[in-house]
Amino acid sequence: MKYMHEYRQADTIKQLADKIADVTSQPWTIMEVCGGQTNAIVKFGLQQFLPSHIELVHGPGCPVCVTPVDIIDNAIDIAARPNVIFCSFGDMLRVPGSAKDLQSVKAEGGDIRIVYSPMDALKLAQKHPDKEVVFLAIGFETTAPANAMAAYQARAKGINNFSLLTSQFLVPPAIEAMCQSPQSRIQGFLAAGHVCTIMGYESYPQLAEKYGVPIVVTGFEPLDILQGIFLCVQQLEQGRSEVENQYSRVVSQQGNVPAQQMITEVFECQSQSWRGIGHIPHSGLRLRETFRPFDAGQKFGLPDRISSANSTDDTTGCISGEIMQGLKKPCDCIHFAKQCRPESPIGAPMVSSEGACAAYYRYATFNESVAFNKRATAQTSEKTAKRRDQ
Amino acid sequence: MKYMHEYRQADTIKQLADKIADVTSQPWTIMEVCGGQTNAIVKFGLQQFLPSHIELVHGPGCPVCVTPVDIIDNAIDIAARPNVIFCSFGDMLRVPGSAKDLQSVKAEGGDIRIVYSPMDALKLAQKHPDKEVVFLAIGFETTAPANAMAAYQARAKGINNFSLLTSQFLVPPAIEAMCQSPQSRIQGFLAAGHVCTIMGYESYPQLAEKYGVPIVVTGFEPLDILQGIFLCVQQLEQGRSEVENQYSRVVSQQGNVPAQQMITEVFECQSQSWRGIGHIPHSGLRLRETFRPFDAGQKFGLPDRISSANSTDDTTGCISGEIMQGLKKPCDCIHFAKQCRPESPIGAPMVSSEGACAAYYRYATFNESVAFNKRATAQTSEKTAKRRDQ
Amino acid sequence: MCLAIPGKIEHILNAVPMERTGTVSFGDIRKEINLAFVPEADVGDYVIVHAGFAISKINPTEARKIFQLLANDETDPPC
Amino acid sequence: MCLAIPGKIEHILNAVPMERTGTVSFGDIRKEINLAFVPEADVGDYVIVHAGFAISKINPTEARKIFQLLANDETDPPC
Amino acid sequence: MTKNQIEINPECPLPFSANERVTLGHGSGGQLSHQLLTELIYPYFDNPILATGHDSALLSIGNQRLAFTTDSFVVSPLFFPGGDIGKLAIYGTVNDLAMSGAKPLYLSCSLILEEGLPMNTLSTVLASMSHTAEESGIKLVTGDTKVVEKGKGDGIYINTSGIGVVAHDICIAPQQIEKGDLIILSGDIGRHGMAVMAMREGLTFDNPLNSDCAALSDPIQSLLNEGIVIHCLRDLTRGGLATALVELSESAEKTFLVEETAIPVSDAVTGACEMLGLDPCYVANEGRFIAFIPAAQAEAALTLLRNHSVSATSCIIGSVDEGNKSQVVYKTTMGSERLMQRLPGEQLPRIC
Amino acid sequence: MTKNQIEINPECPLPFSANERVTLGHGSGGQLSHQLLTELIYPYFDNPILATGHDSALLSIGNQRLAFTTDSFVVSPLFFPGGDIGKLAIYGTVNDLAMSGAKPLYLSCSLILEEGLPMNTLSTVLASMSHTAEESGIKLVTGDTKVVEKGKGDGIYINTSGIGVVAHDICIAPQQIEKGDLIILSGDIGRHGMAVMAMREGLTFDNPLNSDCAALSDPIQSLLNEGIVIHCLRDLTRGGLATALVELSESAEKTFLVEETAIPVSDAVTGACEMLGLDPCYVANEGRFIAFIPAAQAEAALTLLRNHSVSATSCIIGSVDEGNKSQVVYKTTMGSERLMQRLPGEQLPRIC
Ligand code: SF4
Ligand code: SF4
Ligand SMILES: [Mg+2]
Ligand SMILES: [Mg+2]
Ligand SMILES: [Mg+2]
Ligand SMILES: [Mg+2]
Ligand SMILES: [Mg+2]
Ligand SMILES: [Mg+2]
Ligand SMILES: [Mg+2]
Ligand SMILES: [Mg+2]
Ligand SMILES: [Mg+2]
Ligand SMILES: [Mg+2]
Repeated sequence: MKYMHEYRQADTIKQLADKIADVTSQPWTIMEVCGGQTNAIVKFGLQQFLPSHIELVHGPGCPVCVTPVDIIDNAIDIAARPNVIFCSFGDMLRVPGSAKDLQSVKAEGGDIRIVYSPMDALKLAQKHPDKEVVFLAIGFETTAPANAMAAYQARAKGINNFSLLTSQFLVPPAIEAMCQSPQSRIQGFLAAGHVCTIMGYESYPQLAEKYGVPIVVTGFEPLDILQGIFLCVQQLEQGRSEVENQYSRVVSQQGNVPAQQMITEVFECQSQSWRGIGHIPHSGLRLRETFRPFDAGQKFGLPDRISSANSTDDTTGCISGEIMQGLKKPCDCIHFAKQCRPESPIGAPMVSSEGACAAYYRYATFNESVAFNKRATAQTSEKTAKRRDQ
Repeated sequence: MKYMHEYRQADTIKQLADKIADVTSQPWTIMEVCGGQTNAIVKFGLQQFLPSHIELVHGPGCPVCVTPVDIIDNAIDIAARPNVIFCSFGDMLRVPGSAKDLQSVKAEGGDIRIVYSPMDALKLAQKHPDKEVVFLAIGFETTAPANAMAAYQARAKGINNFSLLTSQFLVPPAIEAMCQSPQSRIQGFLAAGHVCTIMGYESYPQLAEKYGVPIVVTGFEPLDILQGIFLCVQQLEQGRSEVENQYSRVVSQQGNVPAQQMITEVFECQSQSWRGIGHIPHSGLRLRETFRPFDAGQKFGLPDRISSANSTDDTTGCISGEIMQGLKKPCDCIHFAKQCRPESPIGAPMVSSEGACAAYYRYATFNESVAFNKRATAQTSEKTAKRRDQ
Repeated sequence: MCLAIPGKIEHILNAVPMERTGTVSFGDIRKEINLAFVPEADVGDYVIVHAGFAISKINPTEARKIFQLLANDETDPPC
Repeated sequence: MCLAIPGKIEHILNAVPMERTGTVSFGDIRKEINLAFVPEADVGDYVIVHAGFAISKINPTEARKIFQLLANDETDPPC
Repeated sequence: MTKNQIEINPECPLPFSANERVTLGHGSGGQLSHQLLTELIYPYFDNPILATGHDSALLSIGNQRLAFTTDSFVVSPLFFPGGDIGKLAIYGTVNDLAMSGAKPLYLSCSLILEEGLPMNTLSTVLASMSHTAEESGIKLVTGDTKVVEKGKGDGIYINTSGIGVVAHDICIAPQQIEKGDLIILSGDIGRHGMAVMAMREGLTFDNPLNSDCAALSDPIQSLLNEGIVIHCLRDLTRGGLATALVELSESAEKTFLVEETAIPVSDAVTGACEMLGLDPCYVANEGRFIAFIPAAQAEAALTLLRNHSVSATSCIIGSVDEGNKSQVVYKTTMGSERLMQRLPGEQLPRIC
Repeated sequence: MTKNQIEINPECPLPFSANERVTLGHGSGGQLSHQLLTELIYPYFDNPILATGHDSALLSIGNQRLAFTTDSFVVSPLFFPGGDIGKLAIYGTVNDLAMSGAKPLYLSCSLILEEGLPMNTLSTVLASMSHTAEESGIKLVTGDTKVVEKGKGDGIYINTSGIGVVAHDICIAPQQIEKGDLIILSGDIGRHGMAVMAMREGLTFDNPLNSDCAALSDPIQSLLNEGIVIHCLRDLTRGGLATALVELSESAEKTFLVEETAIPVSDAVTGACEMLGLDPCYVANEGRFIAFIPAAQAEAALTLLRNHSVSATSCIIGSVDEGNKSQVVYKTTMGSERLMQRLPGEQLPRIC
């Protein structure tokens, strides 16, 4: 596929790996904010192309992971009602709420459908006028325009049996919160390319400057990520802390203006609770007054837990919050690969394929010290291994 | 079972068969009005105990058989609606409406439940307050009190999601209609014991007298039926036309007064169309004004076809009307056991086990002329066969 | 018409007149039956049951008559 | 964040601005995609698609840059 | 009625029409099932082994004679007095093998689970299957598990297929039925169907009415071991005694005579049937069979059968008449006679 | 990541709790299915034949070696590009027999029909089964049909069980896998799962994406006839290539090395997988297998396989490493390496 497979070729990957190795003189800790990048890093084994003293830590950029338990509980409450068709993106079904998950509501008879787009949920509402169709509108800035469009069209077409249960997050306030943390080990950021596709990156220079961190807007293909790392390391080595755009084929400085307008038309900013992390001011979106009839929480008379509750208190021992702030790794969690596994997650990051814990579990690298020395069929691995040992 | 098996013993049956043979000097044609009796006659092979010149003809006393197509069509209309639980006695599911039957509505997804009692339907309404529960209240006088009680309790308890689609018939007007028919061959009637259990038999003497026919209120066990026939033949042989009560262990002259009061409280008399037969004045019951909120036809805005349409025009060639008036036998129908069979009925009498056609099909006697002469294991059949040949 | 079978009242479950019910046994089986229309029937009585309702009490004296009649016939043949 | 992949606009199916949709091909497959947020993108253009919406047009010139950079590196090693 | 001779002449009156749909009646084991099989299914799989329409297929592989059978079990409720779906799934296949005179050896088990099924329920059913398989001397050697979405199943559906060896050289088949054979019924009828239906209808019993479900292989093996020349066997399942008799009379092209007085029916089954307007001869059984035995060996067969608790009340219910007319003549307690027919469609509780 | 060594140590972490329920994931063919089998089902049926966990049970009856297998088919939609549930039901069982090195002979077929199923649909599926059985050289010899109420099925569920003869004396089993064996994959992966999912998601294709469903017995018989010493075979069904590899590495207690570049995936499957966030290695196939062949015979095997259209693009995708560590090492196109895991639960389209 064009604009995809050319960014996954061994030769160019190797060239960039060489460039990174060449430019790196000391240990650096870099966070890729976005779960999509985490997934790519682990799936494609990109760490293996990096010098051993570059540490990647995985950020909170997975909406499945950061949606508060309270919202899951509201979703479960609504989805269990007899007259409701509850629509969600697939991964949300297995995220544990305080007592159970949406999957079990479905197993108990709730009508829960997996959709590919918010517009598919809206179509269901048109098709089933006798049912209340509720869409669990999770997402970052990338998904916000799509969610907004569903509400906008519902209002425009008078599809009043449709509503959104929103769980919308904004990335820059989260980056700032992490920068402010005294424990933070993060020396540079790969900013999420698709968030910036919508929002542009005009808000980043002040962050880079204020906290002295390089920020590189980065894409999702292996070559993108390695280039993002390269640019970031280059800045670090050179003592710079600027904003660079690795993903210029997709992202412009000002972002997607029509999409931003749609977000502004439908949503307004609010303080937002992030699962495992806590409240971050101005880091969420909620429906504007004019769109309240399409607010599922309001329609079903549910408490607006989103802004009231602080849901950091996970009693399960899940350390997802620390992982998503770059303070710990999945393997530091006592539950990892024991009680907590993709088929029986304790925390949300074990659910989504973008969650750091699931990514680590699924695409685990094997014990290199044993396996790398006794390869039988290896063809291209000698050079790579050599590179890695430099 | 007490009051049941003692009426099915070979010895007493034989005694009564002898008495009937002794009292019969010439051919007589007698109608058992009730489908339950038809079923018993065929199931137990009672014709074999009668002299060959006594002919039993089978009356219209099967509510499944006489419910007009229009009501089936209304039932189908309601049962197909998404928010309805439609309740019926079992046999009604396979009665052909003008285009299909309730069974196919069920197969297409209609929520249709078979119940044993109208009260079971009422319970379903209490259990599913978010659904409209509709009961197809078919029946003669026997079932009317039960149907009435369901409506009465629904009103008393405010169960407003419950309603009845009524198809209620009264027997005496039908008997009178048959007596008035110039083609009628019926010389005596076995009146339906369970109808009389409710209504008593005070209305019969005037019929017996006016049309010169003996009327014997008769039970349902083999011995009851044979005794009813005996009493009827005895009257015919003696030139009497009176009302006698064979079923005195259950039926009193005045009937069941509390049950009659319940009928009167809930229902009022109306002209009624009988499938295959046509309109008979004062031969039906409908909900009174005060119970109209529990009338399904009204609730669902259906045309009151019951009193407006004349649904005798069966274009299928089904002769059920003539059969139920004693003018023809099932085997006179060109469809019988060919296109029309219990698993694919053309007319209603092939559906209900009380319908004459189904009874004939299911409990068909084999070709006696062949089989009776070459019995191998017969033990008691010699005497019976001898008796039958007398 | 309509299927109705004899059963014996074993217990009264609800004595409220319009809601009167009881356990009725049929051979070896039992079912809760509405007794609102047979206020005179009590535990031990046999009733005829149709569509979940007892519609009549069975009169044992009347029930015996046919057998007495036939028994008499037996000892004294009619022909 | 969030899964988004490149595809090529094959047809415009609906040109009403707020309801703009088109057929987008991804390798060998095609799907109807909402184009309301990429009014500038037309048949033949590549777009990035997320949750059923095109969220950006791909700039081919920018896309080539990294390969040009690496090609230059190749001929002129940095060390 | 006796004057108007009824010739029931089934002449394929129902080619399935364009918009015809499957109904519950097509699964009743009666006439509609028969029609679905003979008119739709068999024509697609035209081979002589299938065409025998026997409980099991008889296969010759090398020098081995094997019996092979399959059944899916879809009972609701899953647990009923005297059994559960797991037991049925084992017994059903063991019995189909036994009815071919085979010794049951190996079983496959395929589960279709409905999303949301409590694991405890599954566990209980599996425990029951395990216990029943052991007790029946059959080994479960291969399996499969599928899960279907909520609302596309009914808790658990189980398929079992079974393989048995035929270690004797008697041919047990409808075609072996001969004039003069006596028909043995292995016990009272209707327990299984009424136990299940009574649960649904809220009937309670003085003495619990238990399903008759049981393995029938031991009594059959006894007959074979003692040299009884079994002409035919059939377990009575869906469609009941009547349907089994009618089917065999058709396959055998023989007239059977059956006596109502000889057919044992418990008081509980009688009562429940009268109440719901059903005929016990059409009610399902899961642990009863009929055997066609030459008259000379019938007493010996009865004695052997009565030694097994599962067939302790075996009795002769009729005989095979001469002539080639496929019919079952049923003589009532009162001495009258009529023909038995297949169950037409579904057996529904009736009220009027 | 390379610094924090991840030891994935499955230690029965999930005894089923009291109110646990069956989920769709338990039927995915992945980790949850595995767990259901090993922790709940196998313990109830503790016998060595079942415990081999092979595609078919291997039975010795008299002097005959037989393979016996069962599968239920619950696909929705019933018809999809390149196939239908009837085809799947034949191929699935034929293939499980073939994977044991058996020649497929006899089939049972048990239908669970949902009330309301159009007869035409049934008829079309039966015709497809009939045609497919004939083409695959297997005879349908026994069957069963049940009908369930509307809303308790999904049109048609089909169970087939199969019997085959094992006419050679090679032991084909995971335990035979040896260091140095090459792993042959019989064609491109992911077609079946994506053809079905694409229909549900409304994706259309330039070139129609057809299911790969096909009978695999002929190529396997060719290998056997030509004296290839097959160590192990496995058809790739639910859970895909990855799950099959992981399962075999566990049964064999061997390390496998697999090269992403060697695994053929069509453009259509790649595109659909990228769009829905799926990995082709976990997508279901219905006409693909992997074979473990001694390196010396691999070229000969490839040549034979490539003579059959169903395995015309067979290729070597990896090899068996030394050591007893059960793991599958996957080398990406870029040269990096990671471990393959089982599909955890259900494969859901993801968006973020
Ligand atoms: S492994 Fe599980 S419990 Fe531990 S941090 Fe990750 S999601 Fe939470
Ligand atoms: S046999 Fe059928 S068509 Fe003929 S009268 Fe009876 S019900 Fe009507
Ligand atoms: Mg059988
Ligand atoms: Mg079978
Ligand atoms: Mg069977
Ligand atoms: Mg399987
Ligand atoms: Mg269900
Ligand atoms: Mg397999
Ligand atoms: Mg299998
Ligand atoms: Mg299989
Ligand atoms: Mg069967
Ligand atoms: Mg369905």
